[in-house]
Amino acid sequence: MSDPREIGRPSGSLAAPDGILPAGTYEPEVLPAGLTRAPVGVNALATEHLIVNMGPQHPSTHGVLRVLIELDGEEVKAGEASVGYLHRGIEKLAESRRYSAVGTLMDRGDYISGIHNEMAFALAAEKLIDVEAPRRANWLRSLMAEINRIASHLVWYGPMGLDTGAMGPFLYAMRDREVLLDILEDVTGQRMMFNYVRPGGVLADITPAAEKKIRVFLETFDQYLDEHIEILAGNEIFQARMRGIGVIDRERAVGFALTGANLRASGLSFDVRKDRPYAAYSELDFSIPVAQEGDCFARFMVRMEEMRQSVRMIRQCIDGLPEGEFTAKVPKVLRPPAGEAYGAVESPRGELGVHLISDGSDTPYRMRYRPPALYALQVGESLLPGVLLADAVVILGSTDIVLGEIDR
Amino acid sequence: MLPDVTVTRRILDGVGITASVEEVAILGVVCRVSAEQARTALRAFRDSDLAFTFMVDLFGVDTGEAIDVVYHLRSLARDEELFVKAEHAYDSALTSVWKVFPAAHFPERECAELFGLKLADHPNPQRLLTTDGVPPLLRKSVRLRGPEEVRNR
Amino acid sequence: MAIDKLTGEHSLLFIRSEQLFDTARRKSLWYMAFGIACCAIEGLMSASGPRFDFDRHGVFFRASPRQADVMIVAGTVNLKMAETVKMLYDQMPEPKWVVSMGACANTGGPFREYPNVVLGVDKIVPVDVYIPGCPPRPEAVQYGFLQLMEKIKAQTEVRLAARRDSN
Amino acid sequence: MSIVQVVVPRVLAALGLMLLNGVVLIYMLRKVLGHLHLRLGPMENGWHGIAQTTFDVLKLLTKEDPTPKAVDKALYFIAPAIVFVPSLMAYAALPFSNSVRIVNLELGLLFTFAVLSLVPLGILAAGWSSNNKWSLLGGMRAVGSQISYEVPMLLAALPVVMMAGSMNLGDIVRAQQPLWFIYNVPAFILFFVAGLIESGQTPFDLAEADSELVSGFATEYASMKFGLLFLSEFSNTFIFAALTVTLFLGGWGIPFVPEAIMQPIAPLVFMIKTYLVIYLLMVIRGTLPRVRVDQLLTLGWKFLLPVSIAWVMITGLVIKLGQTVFGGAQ
Repeated sequence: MSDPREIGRPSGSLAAPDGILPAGTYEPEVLPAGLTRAPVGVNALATEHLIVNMGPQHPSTHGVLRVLIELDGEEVKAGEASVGYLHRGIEKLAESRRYSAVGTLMDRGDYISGIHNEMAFALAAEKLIDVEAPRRANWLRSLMAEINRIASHLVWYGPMGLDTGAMGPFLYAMRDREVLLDILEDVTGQRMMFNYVRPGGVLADITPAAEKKIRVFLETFDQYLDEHIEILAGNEIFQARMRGIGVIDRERAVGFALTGANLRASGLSFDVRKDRPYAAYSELDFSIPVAQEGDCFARFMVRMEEMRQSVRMIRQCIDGLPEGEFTAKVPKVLRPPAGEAYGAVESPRGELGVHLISDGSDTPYRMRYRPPALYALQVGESLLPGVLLADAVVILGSTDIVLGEIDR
Repeated sequence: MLPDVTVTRRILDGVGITASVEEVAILGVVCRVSAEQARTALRAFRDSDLAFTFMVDLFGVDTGEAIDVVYHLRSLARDEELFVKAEHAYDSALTSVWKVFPAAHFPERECAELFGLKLADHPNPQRLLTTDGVPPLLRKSVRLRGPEEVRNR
Repeated sequence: MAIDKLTGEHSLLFIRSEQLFDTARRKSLWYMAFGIACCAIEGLMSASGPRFDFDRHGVFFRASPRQADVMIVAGTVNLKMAETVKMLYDQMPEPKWVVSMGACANTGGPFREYPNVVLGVDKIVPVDVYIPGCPPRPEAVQYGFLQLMEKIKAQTEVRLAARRDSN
Repeated sequence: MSIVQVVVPRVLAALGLMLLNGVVLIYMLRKVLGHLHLRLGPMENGWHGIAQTTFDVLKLLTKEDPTPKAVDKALYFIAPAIVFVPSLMAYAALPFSNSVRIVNLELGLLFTFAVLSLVPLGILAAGWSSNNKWSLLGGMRAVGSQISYEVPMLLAALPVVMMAGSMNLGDIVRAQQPLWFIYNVPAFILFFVAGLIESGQTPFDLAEADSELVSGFATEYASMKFGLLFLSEFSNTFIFAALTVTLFLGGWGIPFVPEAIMQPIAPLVFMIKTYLVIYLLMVIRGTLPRVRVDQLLTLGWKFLLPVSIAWVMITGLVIKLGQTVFGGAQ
């Protein structure tokens, strides 16, 4: 057994080798979805399978996911995710909103990481209207995005503890998250729905108070992060619950279009921030944590390590924030020429893309929101057969799904 | 970032599909195939030297005359991206590509449901997001609620 | 008749004992852990976190609707969800209250134009307290709970008024 | 007549003690967990929220008590009682001091174990009769872990019985003067782990695993029936802690303090020790994650059972050797 704190570290032998590509393609004969119900008219000797309905109101479905689980005793025989309990038409509504107002809808998509959602839309819109955000705006975007990423990972980390039965981590995570939300509130004016990143730049400059808070946060968080890792990953029971559970091999990860930390935990180091740099990421020094195991524990450690990298980036951003304008000159009502653009960001859940189609009017003709968690959910669903009920909860938790994003 | 247009066209020719492949400004290389040939084309792209093994996204667009189903492919080996568009008539069948790209499972269900297409060859051809009786919401012909209805709720 | 006068709905005995029980009810509001959307992060997760700590008021979460007194509807209710919300409300034992949290649950919020969204949760279940905001801050949720406590407290006045009317 | 005079006050005393314990323990749990989690716990109702549990109980008493349509009515009604009564009975043999106890049973230890082993029966009844799949799973888990851990727990207590030479809990306490039996560390650890599982404490609270089974066997229970299940859970915790204190931590005694001085304060000492053990349990509850059901069973059958049997043999051997070598007239 390797030291838990070493998994996911970007240094050493675990760093992504060059030959990272999967050997073959993942081509299942049957999709592991859909319930194969137990035969009706069971004879007395045969056991009958129990079909339980996990959700939409269940403590550990992370929102309003519903999973139909077929159980043989404690063992999951099949699982089928049923989504749509939060479908509220963000894509459709965007077609009736002006470009400057779509950000409000995007925030409410993946509600834990609003900055990233707005940024994906702003990037796509900027490509359409051919405007570049000023350098300071780019740095501010990166700064806010990384703060938001830590806040989002903390909302994943806490419930991850709850899923395995530990209550403490959740509340410790909430403590740190409040500090981050304070910073975000100081700059953007809201705790969750920021509408901060606009096409052409950002809404407001950073305030001196926020800067001070960020520095205080940077001083304390490194130690807190070590504690967070220690309290769960250093626990024997937690390791026994996570190691070797829900292994996603590379073929499956690619076949199911997994992105983000889930993909990187399976040994592939695709990261939008490195491979398609946006905002200020081409100027920042950071590394991409990669793990080879592909199990729940690897996903856990990769995310924890990502937080450490985010802290690094926040430090660079706050120290090297360039002078200048925080928004480019863009007209109040945007009327991009007809065309298509795809903008993607690395949200805490993976590649969050916005495919924007314009017909020359002041509202998008079609906006497609690529939900990384939808693809993660499919993998989670495909991993369910054969595990125990308690593992099913852990697997779904470890893929970090947010239902607002899956259903849109 | 952008795959070579001639190579892309040659891959399609190899499986007997004549399709338009062009480089669109801003977006990238877009390849238009017919609805029937979409699955063959996708399989060809996946197994070709370009190795488009990663389906980033699948979604529909209501162009006013038909539904364009867009497959957004990525080649991790060569770091290239390709958009494949297949035009489907309204209420026609959307042939599933989940055997080629397992990731297409949910997005296909969603696309078929929200644009009023039928699913063919799909392991679980049910609605994904809405309940029975909800119209295909993303079609342009389905209107949003008007201000009157919203105000006098 | 005499018994009814002593212990019936308008008797002082009934009203005063109910007052005692109302005190207990308002000081021990267990809410159901049932988050729908964004508001759940603020209203259920942050609110139970160290900074806001609803536990101070005896507001505590239970996972099962059978043991809950309050349902916080935290998020957009759509046609698919509506059935579940109604079912959960029906499963809660009386007396029960509903807090509609955030613009979406109140009126449909920014998504009200979408035909799949229910225009406010009060179309499905009776709502006691509406909390505005998108999302409301945890303080707002706390204030909403205090208002709910006031509302329960005011029950005694209502009963006394009914007693006066009947006499 | 006289038997009524003897029995009724004692049953009432046990009942009162149990209810009081439940109320105090729930308050304590919320406070301890609160402070452990950087919060304060109940604060507003009464001084530092001290009246919180009273309000909770009052509220539960007046809640509607719905009977779901598809439940097995008889079992559904009787199950909380089956859970509640054994944990009430288990108070009978606990020695609070040399004289303060409900009954002086020669086989007190055996009686307590026997009575406590009825609790999972009630939990299974609750889980089965609720006609809820989560409840059923919870009930099954409770019985599964109970069966696996009943034996190791008894075996872990046996070394103490051998050292004290009695199953009377009072005698066991007296035998721990001046040295507490905790020096038999393996037996203590085995007993503690098995007891954690028996009383359904976190890392092993599989029967009502919040994140997996909603509320486990109690999912369909509302109002005071739920209150009873909740109370008896805390009462079981208390009994387990009290047993730990009696068997390993010297019961009411303090080393080298003569009986005469101990006599008036003995119950207080006993309660303080018990609450300290409960505090430890609560800290564990607030920190550790939960094990999986197969890991629990593996731990029970493949580790705890053989080790506890081995330890009984070793302890017996050492005692016998000691008697032979030193020729003690023990």
